[in-house]
Amino acid sequence: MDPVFIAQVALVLVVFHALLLSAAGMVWAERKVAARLQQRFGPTYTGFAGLLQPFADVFKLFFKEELRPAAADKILFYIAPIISAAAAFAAFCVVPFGPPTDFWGLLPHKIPLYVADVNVAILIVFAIASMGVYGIVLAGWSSNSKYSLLGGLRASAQMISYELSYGMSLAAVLVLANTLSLQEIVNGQSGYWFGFIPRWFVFLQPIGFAVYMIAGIAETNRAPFDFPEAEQELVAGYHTEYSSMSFAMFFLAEYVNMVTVSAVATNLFLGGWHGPFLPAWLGFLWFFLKVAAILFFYLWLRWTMPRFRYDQLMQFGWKVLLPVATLNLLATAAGVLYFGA
Amino acid sequence: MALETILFYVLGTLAVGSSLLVIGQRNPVYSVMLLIASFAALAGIYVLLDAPFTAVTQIIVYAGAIMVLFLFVVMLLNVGQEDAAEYDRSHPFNRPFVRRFGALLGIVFVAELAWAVWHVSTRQPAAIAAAAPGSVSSVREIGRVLFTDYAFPFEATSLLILVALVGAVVLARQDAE
Amino acid sequence: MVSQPPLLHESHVVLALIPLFPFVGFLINAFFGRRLSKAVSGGIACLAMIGSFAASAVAVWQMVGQPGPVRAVTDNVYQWIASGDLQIDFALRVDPLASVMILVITGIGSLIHIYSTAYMHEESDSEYARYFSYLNLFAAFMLVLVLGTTFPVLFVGWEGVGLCSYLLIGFWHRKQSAIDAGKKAFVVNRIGDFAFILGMLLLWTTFGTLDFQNLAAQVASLPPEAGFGVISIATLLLFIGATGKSAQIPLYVWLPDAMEGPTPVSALIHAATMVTAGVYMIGRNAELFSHAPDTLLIVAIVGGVTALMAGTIGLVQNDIKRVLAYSTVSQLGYMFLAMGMGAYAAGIFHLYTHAFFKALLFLGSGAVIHALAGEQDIRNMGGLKKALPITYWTFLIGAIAIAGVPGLAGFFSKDEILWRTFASGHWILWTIGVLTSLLTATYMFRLVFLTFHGERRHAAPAPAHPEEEEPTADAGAHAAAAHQASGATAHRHDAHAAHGHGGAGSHLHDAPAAMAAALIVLAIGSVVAGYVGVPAALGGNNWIEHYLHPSFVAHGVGGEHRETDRSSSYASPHSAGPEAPHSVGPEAQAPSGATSAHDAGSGSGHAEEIALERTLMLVSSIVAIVGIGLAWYFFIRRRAAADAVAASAAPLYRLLLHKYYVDEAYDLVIVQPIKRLSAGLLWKGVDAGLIDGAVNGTGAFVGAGSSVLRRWQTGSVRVYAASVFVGVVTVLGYYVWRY
Amino acid sequence: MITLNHYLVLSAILFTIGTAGVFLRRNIITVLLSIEIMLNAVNLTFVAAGRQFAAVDGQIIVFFVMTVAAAEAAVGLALVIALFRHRESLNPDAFTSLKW
Repeated sequence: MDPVFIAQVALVLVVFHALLLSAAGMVWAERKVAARLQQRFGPTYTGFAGLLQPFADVFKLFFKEELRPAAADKILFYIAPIISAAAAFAAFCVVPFGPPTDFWGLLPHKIPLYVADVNVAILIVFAIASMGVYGIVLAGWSSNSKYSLLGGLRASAQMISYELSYGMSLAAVLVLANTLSLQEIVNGQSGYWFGFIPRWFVFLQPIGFAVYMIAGIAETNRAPFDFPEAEQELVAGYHTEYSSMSFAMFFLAEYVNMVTVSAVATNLFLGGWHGPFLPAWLGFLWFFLKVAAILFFYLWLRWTMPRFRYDQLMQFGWKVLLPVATLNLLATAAGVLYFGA
Repeated sequence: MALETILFYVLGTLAVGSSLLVIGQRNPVYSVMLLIASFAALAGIYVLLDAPFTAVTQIIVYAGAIMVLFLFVVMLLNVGQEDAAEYDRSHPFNRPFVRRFGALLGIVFVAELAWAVWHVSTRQPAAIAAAAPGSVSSVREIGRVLFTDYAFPFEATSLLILVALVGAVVLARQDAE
Repeated sequence: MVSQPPLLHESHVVLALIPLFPFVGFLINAFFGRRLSKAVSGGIACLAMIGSFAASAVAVWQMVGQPGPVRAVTDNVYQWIASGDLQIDFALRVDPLASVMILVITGIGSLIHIYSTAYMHEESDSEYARYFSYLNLFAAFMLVLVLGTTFPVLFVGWEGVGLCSYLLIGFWHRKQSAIDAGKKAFVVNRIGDFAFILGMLLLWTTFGTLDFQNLAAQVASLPPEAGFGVISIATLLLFIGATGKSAQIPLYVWLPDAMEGPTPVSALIHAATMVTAGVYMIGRNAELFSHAPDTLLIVAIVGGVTALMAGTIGLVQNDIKRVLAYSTVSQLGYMFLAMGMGAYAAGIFHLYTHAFFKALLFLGSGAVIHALAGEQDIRNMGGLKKALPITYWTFLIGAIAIAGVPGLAGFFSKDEILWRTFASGHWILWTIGVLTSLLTATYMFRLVFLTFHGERRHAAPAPAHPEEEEPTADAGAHAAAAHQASGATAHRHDAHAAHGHGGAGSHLHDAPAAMAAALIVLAIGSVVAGYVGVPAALGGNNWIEHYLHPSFVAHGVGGEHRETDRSSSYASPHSAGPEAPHSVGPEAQAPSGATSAHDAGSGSGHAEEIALERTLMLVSSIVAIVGIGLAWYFFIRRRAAADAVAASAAPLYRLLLHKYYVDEAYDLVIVQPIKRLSAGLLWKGVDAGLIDGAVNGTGAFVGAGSSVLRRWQTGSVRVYAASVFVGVVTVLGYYVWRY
Repeated sequence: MITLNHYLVLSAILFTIGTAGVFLRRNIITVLLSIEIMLNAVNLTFVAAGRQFAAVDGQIIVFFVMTVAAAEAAVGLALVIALFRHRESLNPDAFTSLKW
C-alpha cells in the first residue's frame, strides 16, 4: 500500500486525537490557571498535579444519564451538539502545524502537515467556523427552554456580528501575504528583519492581530464574551438542558474551537512553525509553543475580565471593532499598493 | 463510474431532496436547516465544477450569514407550526378556476424548462470535462476580473448593500411612539 | 508656449508664486481670520501682497534680462483642460505688458493694503479679516488675469475679480444700498461676460486655439479684415465684455454705485486695477484687434464718448467718491480711445499712470471721509486744507497729475493719446479728448476747491445721500445716533466717533501713519511715473513704447520675420487712412533702439511732426490750465456764479445731475420689460399654466387611471407573485415559439 | 460522464421546486426560503456555464447574486419582523390591507 496514503491516514488520526487531548489539556489548564489566579491550588488529588482530572470528568460524564426535556425537539436536540463538535474538528483539518516533511525519508516525497490540502484553506476555516454557530443556536432553540432560547439568540447575533470583523482582519493578512493558502502565508513569514526581528505579520498587522483575537474570543463565546452561556444570567444558556456526553460535546467543541482559533492566529500572525534555535523538522514545537501561549492568554483573560453587558457587546462589535477592522484593511491595501507588497 | 459522476448524483439527490423537504414540511426551523443542507450539497457541486472559491463563498455567505439570519428571525418570532387554521376561503387562489389555471401554468412552465434544457443539450453535446479544467478555479483570476471588468457592478453592489442595511434597520426598529 | 523659442521654456522664477502669495493670504484670513487679531490678519494680508510684489519684481527683472525682441518668462503650471483637441495648460507668462500690469497691481495693491490696515481699523476683528481675505483673493485673481497665457485662464481671473468686486462693494452687507450696488455691478458684469464668452467660443471655433500667442500668430498671417468679418465680430464681443468690466458705455452704470464699497476698495479695484482689465485684454490681443479696423473704430468712439459723457456728469456730482468714479470712467474712456487708435502702448501707459494718481485721489478722499467720520458730500466739506495738510497736498498733486498739467504723470500719457488720435486723423475724437481733459481739470479742481478751500460748510443740512443718515454735525448726537443706528454706515460712524474726533467744530486729525505713507508714496509716483514715456517731441525717447511693443505683435511659429514686417505696419502716426489705427513706426525693427516712434517716421515730414506735436501739447496744457482756472473762478472766486450757471441752465444741470437719466432709461427699457415679461408670460403663462398644468394634468390622469386599475390590487402577495409568474411563463413561451 | 445538461437539469428541478414553494407555502419565511432556492438554482446554471466556457464570469455573477440575496434576506426578514409585530401572523394572506 502506498506509504503516502498510510501517512495521510495516520496524520488524520493523529490530528484528531491530538485535538481531543488538547481539549482535555485545556480543561485541566483552565482549572489550574483559574485556581492560581484565585490563589487556590485547583485539582491536586487526581494524578500528579491533578493531571488526570479531565479524564475523571470525562468518565463521570460518560456514566451520566442522557436527559432530554419532554418538550424538546427530538431530532434537533440530538443533532445540535454533533454539529458543534463536528464543525470544531472539521475546521482544524486545513490548518498546517509544521513544514512539509517526508518523515526522515520514510516517504517518497514530502507531504504537508495538515489533513486536507485546499488552496482556499483560510476561507474554509472561516466557513466551517461560521457553521459552528448552528450547533449552539439549534441547541438553544430545540431544548425549548427560555434560557436556552435566549442563549441561542445571543449566540447567533453575537457570532454574526463578530464574523465580519473576524473576516476583515483575516482579509488584511491575505492582502499582505498575497495568497489564500495557510502554508504559503506561514512561509511568507520566515526570516528576519534586521537579522533579529522575525518577519511575523503581527508586526505589520498589530491592529489586525488585536481585532482577530477579540473577534476570535467572541466567536468562541469565551469570557468576556460568553453570553450564550452566561451562568449568572442564563444558567449556562444554550446547554442548560444538556447532560452527559452531548454536554461534553459542547465543551469539546468550545475548547477545540479555541485551539483552532489559536492555531490559525499562530499561522496568520505569529509565523507558524518558524522560530530560532530549532531544526526545521522540529518547527512544530514552535507552533505548539505559540498556540499554547495564546491559549494561556485566553484563560488568563477569562479569569481576569468581567463579562460585558449585551448591548455593550453589540455596540463594541459594530461601532468600534468593525470600523477599526475595515480601516485596517483599507490601510493595509493602500500600504501594499504603495510599497508594492 | 467515475468518482465525479457518483458525487454529482449523490450531491444532486441531496440538494433536490432537501429542497423538496424545505417546502414539504411546516416547521420553519426544519426548513432552514434543510435548506442549509441543500446549500452545502450545492457547494459540493461547485467544487465538482472547479469553483472552490464559489463553493466556500456559498457556505460563508448563505449558510454562515443569511441562514443564520433566517434562523435568528424564526427563533425571535418563535413561530411554531404553520397551522392550517388561518386559511381564508375568500382568497382568490381558492377559486377552482384559478386553481386549474395555476396548475396549467405550472405544467406549461415545466414543459418549457424541459424543452429549453433539451434544446441546449442538442446544441452543446460537449462534456463539461472537455472544457479546459481548472481554468476557472483560480481565485486570483476571479479577483482580477471582478475588480477590473466588473468594477462598476461591484461598486453598485456596495450601494445596494448600504441601502438594504439602512432599509432593514428602519423597518425592523421598534417604532417608538 | 507652443510657439515659444525653446529658451523661454525653462522658467526661472516660479510665476505661480505671484498669485499664490495673496491666495494663501486669502485662505489664512478666510479660515482663521475670526480668530486672528487685526494686527495679524492685516499683517498677513500686507505681507502676502509685498511678497507677491517681490516675486513679480524678480520675474520682471529676469524677463528684462533676456535678449529681445521676444522677451517673456513662461511658467507652465499644469495641464488644466484636456478634452479632445481643446488642450489648455494653466500657464502663466510675464512679458512686457504683463510686467507693467503685475507691478501696478502688486505695487499699488500693497500700498492700498497698508492703507486699509488703518482705514478699516474700526471694523470688528472678523470683519477686518473678511475684508482682507477678499482683498487678497482679488489680488490673486487679478494676477491670474494678467499672467494667463490663454483666454480661459484670463477668464478665470476675469470672473474671479468680478466676484471679489461684488463681495467688496457689498462689504457692508447690512447696508441696503451697498447690497444693491453689489448686485448691480455683478449683473451688469454678467452681461458683458456673456458677450465675452461668446467671443471666446467664436475664436475657438474659428482658429481652434485660445492661446494668445497662437491666436496672434494665426491672425498675423491674415490681411486686416476689410468689412465686418468673423474677427471683427469676435473682437467686438470681447470688447463688449470689456465695456462691462471697464465701465464703458453702455455698461458703465455699475461703477459709480460701486462707490458704496470701502474707499480703499474703490481705489484698488474700481480705479487702479480691475476696471483696467478690459484695456489690458485689448492690449493683450492687440494683433487680433489690429485686424478688425471696424471694431477698433467702435472701441475708439465708445471710449471717446464715454470719456466726454462721464466727464460732464462728474462736473456736477456732489459725492466726493462719485466724482472720482466718473473721472475714472472718463479716464478709462481715454484708454479705450487710445486702444481704438491702435496706440496700445499709449493706452497701457495711461493705464499705468492713471493707476497712480487715481489710486492716490481715492485714498485721499478716503482720508477725508475717514477724518469726517463718513461724510462724503463735498457740499458739507471745505476748508479742510488746514486740518488735513498731508491729505490736501497729496490730493492736490493727484489732481494736477490727472488734470494733465505738464510735468506730471497724467500729462505725458494723456498727451500721448491725444497726439496719436490727432495724428491718425480722427480730429473729432481728438476734439472730444481735448474737451474731456478740460472737463477733467475742471471737475477735479472743483473737487479740490470745494473740499479743501473756502470755509467749513460742515454743519450744512445733509441732502439725501446714503452716507448721511445721521447728521455728522456734533459728535455727541452723532455717536448717539450711530449707536442705535443699524447698518454699516452706522457702525462706521460710531467707530469713527468712538475714535473720538468731535465732529465739526473741534479739530480733525489728519490721515494716520499707514494712510499717510501710502498717500505720499503714491503722490511721488504720480509725479515721476510719467517719465518712462517722455515723447520724442520733448527730447525723450518714448521708452515704454519700445518696451511694450513686443507684446502687441505676434511671435508666431517663426514669428521673428513676421514681427519685423508686421511692425512696419504698426501705428506710425503719419500714415493715416484705414491702416492707420494699427501701424507703428519702423523703429520696431530695433525695439531696443534709441530711436523714437516719431523721428523714425518718413524722415522728410519729421520736423513738422515735432512742431505739430509740440503745439498740440501746448494746447492740451493750456486746456488743463483753463480748466483749473474755470474751477477756481466758479468755486473760489465767485461761488454764486456756479449756482447762477446751474440755475440758468437748469434743465441741463438736472440732466447732468441725474447722469443723463441713464439708470432710469435702462430701468424703463430693459429691466421693467423683462420683469413684466417674466411675471406676465413666463411665470403666469409658461410656469403656472403650461408646466404646472402639465404636471397637474399628469397627476389627474394617473389618478383617474389608477382608480380603474386599482381593482387589480387584491393586496395579496401571492397573487402578485402569480402575475409575475404568468409573465415568466409568457416570456419563456415566446422564446420557445421563436425556435 | 457529467455534461452541462446534467447541471442544467438539476438547476431546472431546483428552480421548479423553488417556484412551487413560493406558491404553495403560506408562511412568509418559507416563501423567502423558496426564493433562495430559486436563486441558487440560477447560481448553479451560471457556474456550470462558466465552467463550460472556461470563463470566471459565471462565478462572478454568482457573487453578485449572493450579494443581492443577502440584501433581499435582510430587508425581507426586517419586513417579516415588522409585519409580525402588527399582525401576529406570518401568513401572507393575512397582509391584505394594501387592497383598494
